[in-house]
Amino acid sequence: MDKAGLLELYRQMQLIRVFENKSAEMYGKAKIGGFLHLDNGQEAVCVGAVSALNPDDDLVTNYRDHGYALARGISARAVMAELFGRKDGTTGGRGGSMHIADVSKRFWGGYAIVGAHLPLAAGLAYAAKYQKTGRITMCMMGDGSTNIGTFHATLNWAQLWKLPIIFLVVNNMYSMGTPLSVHSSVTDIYKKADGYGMRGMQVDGNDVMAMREAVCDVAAWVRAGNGPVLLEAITYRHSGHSAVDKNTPRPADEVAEWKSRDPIVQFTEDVLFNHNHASPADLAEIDKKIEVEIEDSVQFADASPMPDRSTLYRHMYHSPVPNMHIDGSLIKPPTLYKK
Amino acid sequence: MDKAGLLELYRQMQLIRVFENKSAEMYGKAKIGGFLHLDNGQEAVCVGAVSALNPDDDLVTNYRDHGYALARGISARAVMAELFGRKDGTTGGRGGSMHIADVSKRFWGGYAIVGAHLPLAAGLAYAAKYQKTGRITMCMMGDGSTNIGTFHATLNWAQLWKLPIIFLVVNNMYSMGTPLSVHSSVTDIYKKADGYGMRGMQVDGNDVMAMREAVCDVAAWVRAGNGPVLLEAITYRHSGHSAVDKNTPRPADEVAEWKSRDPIVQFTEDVLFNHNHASPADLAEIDKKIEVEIEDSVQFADASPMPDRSTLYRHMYHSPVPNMHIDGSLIKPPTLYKK
Amino acid sequence: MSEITYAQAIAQALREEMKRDPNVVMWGEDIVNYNKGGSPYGVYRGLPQEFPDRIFDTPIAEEGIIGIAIGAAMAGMRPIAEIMTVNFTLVAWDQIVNHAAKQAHMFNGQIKVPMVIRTPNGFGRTASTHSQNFDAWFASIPGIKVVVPATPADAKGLLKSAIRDDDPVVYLEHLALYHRVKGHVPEGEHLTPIGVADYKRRGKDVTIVTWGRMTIESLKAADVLAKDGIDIEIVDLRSLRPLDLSLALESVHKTHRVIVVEEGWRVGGLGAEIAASIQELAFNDLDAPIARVAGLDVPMPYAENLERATLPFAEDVVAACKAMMANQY
Amino acid sequence: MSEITYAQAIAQALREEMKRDPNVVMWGEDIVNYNKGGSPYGVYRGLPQEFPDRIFDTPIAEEGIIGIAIGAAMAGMRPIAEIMTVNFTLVAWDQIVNHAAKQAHMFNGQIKVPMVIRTPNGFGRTASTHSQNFDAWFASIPGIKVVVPATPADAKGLLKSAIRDDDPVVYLEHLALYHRVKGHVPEGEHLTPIGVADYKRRGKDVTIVTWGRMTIESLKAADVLAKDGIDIEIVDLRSLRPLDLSLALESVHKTHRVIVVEEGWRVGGLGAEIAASIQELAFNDLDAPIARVAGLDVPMPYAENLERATLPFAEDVVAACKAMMANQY
Ligand SMILES: Cc1ncc(C[n+]2csc(CCOP(=O)(O)OP(=O)(O)O)c2C)c(N)n1
Ligand SMILES: Cc1ncc(C[n+]2csc(CCOP(=O)(O)OP(=O)(O)O)c2C)c(N)n1
Ligand SMILES: [Mg+2]
Ligand SMILES: [Mg+2]
Repeated sequence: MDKAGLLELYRQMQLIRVFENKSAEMYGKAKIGGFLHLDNGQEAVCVGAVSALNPDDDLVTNYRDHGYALARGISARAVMAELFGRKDGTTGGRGGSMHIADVSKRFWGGYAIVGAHLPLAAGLAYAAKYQKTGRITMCMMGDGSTNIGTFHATLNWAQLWKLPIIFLVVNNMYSMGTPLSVHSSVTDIYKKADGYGMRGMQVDGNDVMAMREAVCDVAAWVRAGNGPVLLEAITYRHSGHSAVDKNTPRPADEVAEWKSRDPIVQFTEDVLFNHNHASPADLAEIDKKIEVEIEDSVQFADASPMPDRSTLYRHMYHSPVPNMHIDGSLIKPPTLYKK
Repeated sequence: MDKAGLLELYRQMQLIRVFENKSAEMYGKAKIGGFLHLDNGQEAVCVGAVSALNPDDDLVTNYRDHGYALARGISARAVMAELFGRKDGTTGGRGGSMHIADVSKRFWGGYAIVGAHLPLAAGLAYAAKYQKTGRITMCMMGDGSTNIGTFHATLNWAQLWKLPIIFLVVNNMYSMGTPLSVHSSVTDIYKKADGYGMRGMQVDGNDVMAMREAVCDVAAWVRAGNGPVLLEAITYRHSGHSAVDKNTPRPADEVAEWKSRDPIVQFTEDVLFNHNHASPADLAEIDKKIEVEIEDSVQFADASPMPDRSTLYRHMYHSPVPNMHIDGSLIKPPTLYKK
Repeated sequence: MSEITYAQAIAQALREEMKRDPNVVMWGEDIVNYNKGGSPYGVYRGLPQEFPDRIFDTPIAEEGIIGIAIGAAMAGMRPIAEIMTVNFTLVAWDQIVNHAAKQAHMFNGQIKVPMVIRTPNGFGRTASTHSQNFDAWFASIPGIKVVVPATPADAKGLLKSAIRDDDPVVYLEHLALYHRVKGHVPEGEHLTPIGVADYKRRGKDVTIVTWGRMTIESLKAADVLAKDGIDIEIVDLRSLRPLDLSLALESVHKTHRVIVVEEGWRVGGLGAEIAASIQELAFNDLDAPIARVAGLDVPMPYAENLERATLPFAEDVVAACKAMMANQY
Repeated sequence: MSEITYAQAIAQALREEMKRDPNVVMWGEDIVNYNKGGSPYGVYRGLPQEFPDRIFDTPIAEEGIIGIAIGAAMAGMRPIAEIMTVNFTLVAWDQIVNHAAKQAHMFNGQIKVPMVIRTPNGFGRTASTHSQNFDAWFASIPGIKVVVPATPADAKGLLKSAIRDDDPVVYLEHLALYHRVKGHVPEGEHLTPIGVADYKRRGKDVTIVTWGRMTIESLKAADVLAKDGIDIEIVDLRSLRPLDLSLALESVHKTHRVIVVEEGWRVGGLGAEIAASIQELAFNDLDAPIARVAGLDVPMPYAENLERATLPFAEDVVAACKAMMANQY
């Protein structure tokens, strides 16, 4: 990979990091509501995985979705405006943090019901196969999402029909506050592939180069028609499950160890500096642009209006129908007949 | 095993066979309604498995339940009366063929929603563990039931909590009309245990001795606190999925091959006769008693009254409540206030 | 134009739409290999052979049947997800409520889910987990559409409309109607609009608001009642969401009496919604309280007599109409 | 007797019942290890430490949480299955409808399922899949009981009754009430009977029939309306199944006007059932059509203004009461 490519990986990871720090800050200021699940510590997974695919491959993710969205090239402005619940957000303020989507980029959205997006992703993969588009699907989920029924139903099916899909499990060792070994009988998640006769693989999710390579590898395999793959990326989130989780007890040495393996620092030192691909000055320049971009995104989001009340029912249905009982009353309410 | 024991295995298998033939006949006469799933060809699984357990171990099964019920010692009378939908049936005509139960025998019933009884069975196993009763649970299902979400949720959980339970998959190679390889990515079902780090095992379900031995083996292991086991019994049903299925195409040689491996004939010849455990006369005597028992069960069922209309709401709730809105109106309907 | 069955009407719609649009595919349990094929009930015999690459048997996993159809629909296909009986939709309830129904709105119109969930209501000595009716629940989910044909003509016309609709449509068939109800069905292009009710009988004494199998039972009741000089008007809603009450309101303005007839449980049934809406919109038209005929609120027993007692039939409609005509308020 | 919160009242009931009966166990997602423990919302801090062998974190698998509780209950335990929010019950919908609810009746009384499903209703900028209310669906399921406390006293009393009840009870809490609503709660043995409604305010002009959070909102509305000389009576149903309409009927006999107030979707809401039943049972008492205040029939948007617009609050009750008093029929 050339210098520009490497710097782009850096830029994306750093963008995600700074974006997440800013959104945490905005959450503290009550500019953002509901749940806010940050990607801090997991940037290498997002960037490594997404960069390894074609830009028109289909992406589907769980609610921890900002990182993938930014890596796919959705603007910080649009994501931040969505977090603010504004008109110019990715879904016009409808979905919020957990449901970032830009279908023009084949980023089909974040999903908030654990495991429920897996069949949807398999459906996209089926369509690609049926329509012979050559696209593959990548479906992201957490370790905690591998115990629910839809996981099983989807993996069996995907393997049966040899669907072109990568199931990417981001194993950050916790499902909210529940440690991996408390929620899953098998703690090497990639081994769950065995129950489906599926190819399984594990990768260091804090190493962006390894991550990228692994996805390149399995993507080629999947694209060649070999069927699905279960890819497990081992990583760790630096903060709580969501912005309201400040207290889940995690062993201090565990946290320290993982922070010492910060994916951005690691990449910077082990790859960029060590092999003289970039200088601190190169990065400082990038960092500065990112700061500007993120500040701008906040201003953009703040300036964006609330969605108009009159749009509340818009898009609930695409095909119009007569006499739509759309808002609990009739569109053409009959006159009240009086005797 | 002594002669009496062996003859008892024979008696139970033959009882099931004759019972099933009779119920098919009664279905043809419209004495029985709804669905009727027969155990013909699978008698060795029922008898081998149930006989290997303690009489107070917990049993939970899918809707193909007559064989297990009879093997557990529920009378042919009570089962037949249930098929007839009568007051003296196992559930007083409430459940019919798919829901035979006798809780006094810790036979917790047949369940008709595929896979949905698995968590219930795990719950019974959890209670046994919590209450330290020493009981284990055996939960029966078909090959087609291993692809649905509850299978996954339950097996992971059972392994995590090391629940005392045997998941017995009766692999008869078809899920209704859908062949195994069309519905399951892994066709050696016991290998699905790998995805849970669970012990898995396969056994010839047409060999009642092997079946019994396998269940004895895993039951001891489970009872010793080692956690659950996934046991796959390979077998074949002689007739269609249910009494209305007369036409699912199955390869003629496949059917012939399996019929030639009839579990009762096999046991009779290979074990009873070959090793001189019993003579044809011994069996003829048993057969005669069974004929009488089954004829009697039909007469009993036919004589049993329909459940009384007045019992319709009975047992819908165990704890009484005031003002019960039990039948769509109030138990103590208020007077209609007139102005 | 000869008469065909309700099942044949469904088959006609499927065949025509599959021929018209290669993006229409269909999957479900045991619709190809079981028994004689063409659904477990032989609704569309031969169709799987005609479209071998587009009609599939699936694993038993309703969450997959529906969820994978949602995903395929998002990508521009028009999948038909068949659920063997409506009871099994419960296994996929989250997929229906939280996904099929939410995609278009939550993603602000970026996503379309043009799919059909075909599944039969019904009963037949199959006991409590296999003899349910969730019409009311489906009808209360914002984001989906729900249609329930009662006649072969509507079965065909609504299915064709449902397949072409850009929204997820739940299409509720009925085991009791498949092979027993016959009627004239226009050949070829015949589209029944979604969201438009239909008079199935004109009359002057009592308005019956109903749908699905109970439309057929109400028609039987009408014949009996006519002999007693009671002339009922039957409004077949056909669509439950959107819910077109305009004909019901027009009718009650004439008859001043309404009975809502439904197959499912009474408590929380859609009959309640209809009664609540009518009393609100046509309060002064009513000469009597709106009555409801419905299934009894109890798990369905297997026994023949108890099953019969639990379900509503024509005789219950007759009794309710007579009671209403006899009462003074 | 000091005031405690709704959450504290729940904790009190749990602690007392777990002390009383060793068969009471509880499991759910992230109720032990997450954040500061004692449920994700800190409802019962410290309790998992008090009963380490009886309160467990589970995998994310609602079908297991509820299904395994059903099985344990069948064997004589009294499990409490906690579902993090009511939205996730959809994943286990089959277990609730086809299993918890059917066991006792279908097996002819041989099986008991003495379990409690505890789960909060609620919202809070969590968008459409996380801000739903299924009260009406729960209430329509024969075989389960459904309670929805509005006050700390009822929260404690109904939970204790639910745990001791021999039937499956769905106990619906509310995120918006946990730490915000306070009230006097009798210490120790305090049982609120299941299936008995309660007047939360006496008045003469309009009868409000409601439950849960909307009881609290209605009480706020009452204060506002009182200033305008409108005196409302508030019937808090407390139980949705069995549904005790006796107080509502008694009240309408006095006021002749009814408004049903609920948080969930209007179409097919329980308000419809209540309105349909009241017009049937007290037709001649009514001076005006029964009105309904409810959530709007649309997937819940995340944006603050749209979320607010979609949900019913005190102001909506006020507006509905004023409109009803102003209208002539
Ligand atoms: C069906 C369902 N149950 C519960 C939840 C609540 N919930 C949201 S995220 C989460 C933990 C998921 O953990 P994991 O899959 O490991 O992903 P991570 O957050 O670690 O990225 C839970 C329990 C939910 N959203 N959906
Ligand atoms: C959730 C659900 N989906 C579909 C069905 C319909 N159904 C009943 S039995 C069956 C096949 C089950 O096959 P298998 O598990 O192999 O058991 P077998 O009948 O062969 O003993 C199907 C599809 C059902 N009862 N429940
Ligand atoms: Mg995780
Ligand atoms: Mg099978």
